[in-house]
Amino acid sequence: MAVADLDLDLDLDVFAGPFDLLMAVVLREEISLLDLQLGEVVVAYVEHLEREGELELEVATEFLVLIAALLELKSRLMLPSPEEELDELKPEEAVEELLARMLEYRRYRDAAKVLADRFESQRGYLYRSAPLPPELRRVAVEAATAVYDPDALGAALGDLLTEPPDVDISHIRPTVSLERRLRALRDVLRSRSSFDFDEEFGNEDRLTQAVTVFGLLELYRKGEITWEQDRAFGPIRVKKAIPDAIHKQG
Amino acid sequence: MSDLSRTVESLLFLAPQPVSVKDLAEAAQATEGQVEEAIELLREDLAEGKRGVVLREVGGGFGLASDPASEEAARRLLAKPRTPPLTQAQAETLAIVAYLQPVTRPEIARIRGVTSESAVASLAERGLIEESGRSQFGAAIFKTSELFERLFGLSGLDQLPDPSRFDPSPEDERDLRERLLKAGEQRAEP
Amino acid sequence: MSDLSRTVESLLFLAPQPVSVKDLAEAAQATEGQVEEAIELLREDLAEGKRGVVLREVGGGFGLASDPASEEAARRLLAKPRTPPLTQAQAETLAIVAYLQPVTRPEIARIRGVTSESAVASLAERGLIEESGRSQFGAAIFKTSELFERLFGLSGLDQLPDPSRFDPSPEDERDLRERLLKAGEQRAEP
Repeated sequence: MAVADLDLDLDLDVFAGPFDLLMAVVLREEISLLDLQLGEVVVAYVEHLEREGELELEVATEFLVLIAALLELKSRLMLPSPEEELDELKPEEAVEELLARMLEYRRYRDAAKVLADRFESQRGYLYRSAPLPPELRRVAVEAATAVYDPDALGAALGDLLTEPPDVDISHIRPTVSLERRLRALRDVLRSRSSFDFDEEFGNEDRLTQAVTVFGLLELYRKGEITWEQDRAFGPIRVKKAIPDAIHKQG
Repeated sequence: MSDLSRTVESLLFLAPQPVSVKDLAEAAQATEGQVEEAIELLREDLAEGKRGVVLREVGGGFGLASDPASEEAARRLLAKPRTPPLTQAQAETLAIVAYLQPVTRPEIARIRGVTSESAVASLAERGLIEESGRSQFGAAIFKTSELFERLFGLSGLDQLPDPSRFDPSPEDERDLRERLLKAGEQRAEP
Repeated sequence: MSDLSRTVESLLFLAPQPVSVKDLAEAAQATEGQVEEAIELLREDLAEGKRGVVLREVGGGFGLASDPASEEAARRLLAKPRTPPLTQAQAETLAIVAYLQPVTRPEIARIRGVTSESAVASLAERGLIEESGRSQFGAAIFKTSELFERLFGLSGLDQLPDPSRFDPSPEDERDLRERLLKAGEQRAEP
C-alpha cells in the first residue's frame, strides 16, 4: 500500500481531481508548487480521514512524509539562496527527490518493525536491580571523591522552577482545541453580526490563530458565517450568515 | 531441575530482599509445600562451594547471595563508584530529591511533568539516592545517600547551592516545594 | 565448576551492569583467556532452559538475567507491570537513532516527515536513548544507551541487523517511480 493508492479526491483552487494525479502534475510542473496551498491538501486529507472513519497508518505516514517533502521543495522555491538562481526543478529531479525521501523513510520504517519485534521477544529477560551488599557499599563510599559540581543541581532546580512560557509548549503539545476555538468564534458572533479577524484574534499566538482559521472553515461549511478578504494577507471580515441560510446548526 | 525450582531461582535472583515461602508460592502460583520442595532442590545445587551464588535463609525468607570466596574480586570490580556524567533527567531528579528530601516518586513525576522511573532507577543503582521507607499511601520515599554528599563534595545538605539564587527566590522549603509543583503541573498540562 | 567460573558467576550476580571480559579478568586477577574459558563453562551451565538464570552477552559484556519462562511470576512478585510495547513513532525514531547515531532531533524529523518531540522524549524517559551533547547549531544530539543494548539483547551496536537488508528492492523502487509518473500520464490522455 502506498500513497499513490490513496483514494483522496481534492477540490482546490488550482486543481480538482484525485491526490495521486495532483502529485503527478506537480512533479511534471503542470501546476507550480508555488500556486499550491499545501494546507488545503492537508485539510482535504483530514476530512477524508473523518469520512472514512479509519486511519490507515501506513498510508498516513507516507502521506506526511510526502507533504513534508513538498513543503521543503516549496520553501526552497520561495527562498532561493542569494548565489543560487531560482532553481528550476525539473520533473525528473522532483521525482527523484521525492522518491529518495520516501525510500529513505521506508528503510527506517522497516528497521523499526524489526526493532519493535526484537523488543517484544527480549522483554522476558529481566535483570537484577539490587543494592550492593553492605560491605561493598561501605568501601565504595570510602573510595569516593568529589567529581560532580553542586551547581549542576542548583541549575537543574532553577530549570524546574521556571514556569514554561505558553508559546513554547504549544508547539510541543498542542493545547488549542478546535472545539474551544469554535466556541470563541460563536461567542463573538452572539454579540455582533460581523468582526475583523485581526482585531479579534490578532493578539493570540500563531497556533491559536491557525486553529481559529480552521474554526472559520468549519463554521463556513456549516453555513453559519461568510467572510470577505479583498487581497491575499489582507484583513479578514467575518460575517454572521443570514438566519434563513443556516441549514444546519452545529 | 524442575520448572518450579527454576521459577523460584529466577524469583530469588531478581528480588533485592529475601522472599518468604508464602510470597514465592503466590507469585509462582503453587502451594507452599511445592515451593518448599523446590527450595530443597535448590539448596543442594546452591550449597556453599558449588557455584558463585549461594542460597541463604535469612529473616524468615530465602535469598541468593554471592559466594563469600569472591569478595576480594568483587571489591576490585565494584567498590569504586561509577560516575558517568548525569543526563538532564537524572540531574533534575537528583536536584528534586536533594532539595526536597524525603520525597516520593509520584512527587518527582509531578514536578518533572513526566514519569521518571528510569532516572530514579539509575540514580538508585549508582547509590546516589536510596529508598527510605514508604509513604502512608505506599509510595517509595527517597533521600540522598552519603555517597551523594561525597561525590558532590558536600560536607552536609546545608551546603547545597542556595535556592535563593533563583528569581524570585523561594522563601522556605515549603514554598520551594509548592513552586516546583506548580511549574511541573504547567509543564504537564495537555 | 572451576574456582574462576564461580568467581565470574559471583561478579556477574553482583554487578548492576554487564561486565566486559577485561574488567572480569582484572577483578579476578586472571588472564582474559582464562576468563573466556570460565565463561564458556558458565554458558553451558546457564544455557536457556537449564536453570532460572541465563547468561547473556549484552551491551559490550556479560550479564545474568532471569529466564523468560518466569517473567509472569516475577512481575507478580515485584509488582512490576510489563512495560508497554514501542509505539510506531517510538520504534521509527529509535531505528533512526540506532542506525545514524549520533543524530540530531531535526534530522529525525526530516526523515520521519513529522516533528518527533514526544517520541524522542518518551524514548529518553525509558532510558533507551540519551543526549550526548549539542551540534554546532545547538540541536541536541542523541545516541542509544547501554540499556538499549541490554533490553534488545545486543552484545553491541554491530549486532543490529545489517541495514542493507532494509534497502528497498529495485522492483519496489521502480514500481514506486512508475506509479508516481503514470498518474501524470493519465492526465495527458484526453
